[in-house]
Amino acid sequence: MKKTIIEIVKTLNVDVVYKELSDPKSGGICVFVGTVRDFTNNEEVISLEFETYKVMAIKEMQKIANQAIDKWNLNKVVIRHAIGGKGVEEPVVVIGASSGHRDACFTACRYMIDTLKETVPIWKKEVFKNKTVWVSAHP
Amino acid sequence: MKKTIIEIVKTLNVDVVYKELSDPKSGGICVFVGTVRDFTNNEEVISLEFETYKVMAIKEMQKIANQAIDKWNLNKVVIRHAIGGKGVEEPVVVIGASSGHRDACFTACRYMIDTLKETVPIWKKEVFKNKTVWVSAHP
Amino acid sequence: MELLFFGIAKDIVGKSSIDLSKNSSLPKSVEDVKLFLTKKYPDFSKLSSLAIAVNSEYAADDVVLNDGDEIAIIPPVSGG
Amino acid sequence: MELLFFGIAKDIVGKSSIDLSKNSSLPKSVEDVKLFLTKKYPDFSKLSSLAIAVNSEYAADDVVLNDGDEIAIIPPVSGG
Repeated sequence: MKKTIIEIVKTLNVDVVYKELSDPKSGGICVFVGTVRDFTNNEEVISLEFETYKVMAIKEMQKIANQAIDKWNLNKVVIRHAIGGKGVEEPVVVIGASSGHRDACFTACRYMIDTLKETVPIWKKEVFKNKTVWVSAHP
Repeated sequence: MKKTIIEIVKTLNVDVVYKELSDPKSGGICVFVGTVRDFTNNEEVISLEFETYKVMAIKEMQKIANQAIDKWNLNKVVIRHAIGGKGVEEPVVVIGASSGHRDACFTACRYMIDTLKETVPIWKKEVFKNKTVWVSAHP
Repeated sequence: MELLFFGIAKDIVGKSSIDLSKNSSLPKSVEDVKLFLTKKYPDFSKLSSLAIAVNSEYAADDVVLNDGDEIAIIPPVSGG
Repeated sequence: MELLFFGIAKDIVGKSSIDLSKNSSLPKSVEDVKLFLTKKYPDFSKLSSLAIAVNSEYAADDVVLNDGDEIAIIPPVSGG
């Protein structure tokens, strides 16, 4: 069995993640799903557009998974990010960790989403009614 | 739309929880699933048996959900616990929170599972090959 | 007045409920219930904790009981 | 030597890649790439940060470049 699933996909299916994280040695599974919010700073969001430098993004996501497995002795990890256009309520990222006890999976899941947002080469453009903005590009 | 789903069920379907937590005002969804581990203190677990004082358990679960919603301004909450016999890898509890930003849903989800384990009248018996043990009953 | 037993409490008592309505002296408080139980079933003293719910709410020792109350004996919970 | 542009970097340059093979003087280090870009496209100076990846690994300013390297221009990431 592969311990990690690392993917960049057009369409995220969040329902499969539990089967992927299920493990006889696990007592806890923690999953985070990032979704598209309808408003940013009181401006209505039409959609988000994601693009990536895929070969590097996969490498960086794999590093994060490996670090988390080493640090918290996880049984299974899933990191799956969507690219392309996503509308309100659609999932854009799924991060999951499965571990013997719940402390490890909560802490690892939080670490992985925080680190993904800092290091993985994926870019998000917010599409508003009258403009588009690359998130975090400018100070 | 109901903000909380509080249930005690025979069979847990974890795949529905995302649709239940999905919300246009949410940027993050955190879900914890407690599952049956194959070993406890190096002893092989055959199954877990859960029983509950249902009317009170539902009340206590609702209190936890309400506290979390008030404290972290959650958009949606699911607390669903299984009863009866559960084999290795089967889910026994699903806790989910949906919020504007990820901090709130992670913290709330952790708070809810921790508090459930302290206050909700549900009892777990570990079934080993040659004995059964009510968990936490004795010092 | 009915006492309900769950988990290990049910194993200790050997049944899931006791109807006290026919008893000559009903317990007057939550504390009375605990004294009654630990006296009649010494194994209750060995538990990590023992809580009582009155009409499905946790109740402190000094809570006064009424005839129609549903009293639940709550040994250490272990959900999740 | 190819430069790849993503996100806002692609908007600034107006294309997703530049082939430097025909240039007379190739950048010798990651720092050279940054100097080349900020000089030619001043908008790069306005970004919150600017990182460079060489062959799909983050590379510090002093990393030396070779002819066949794939150089990616990484403006502030914003996944998740």
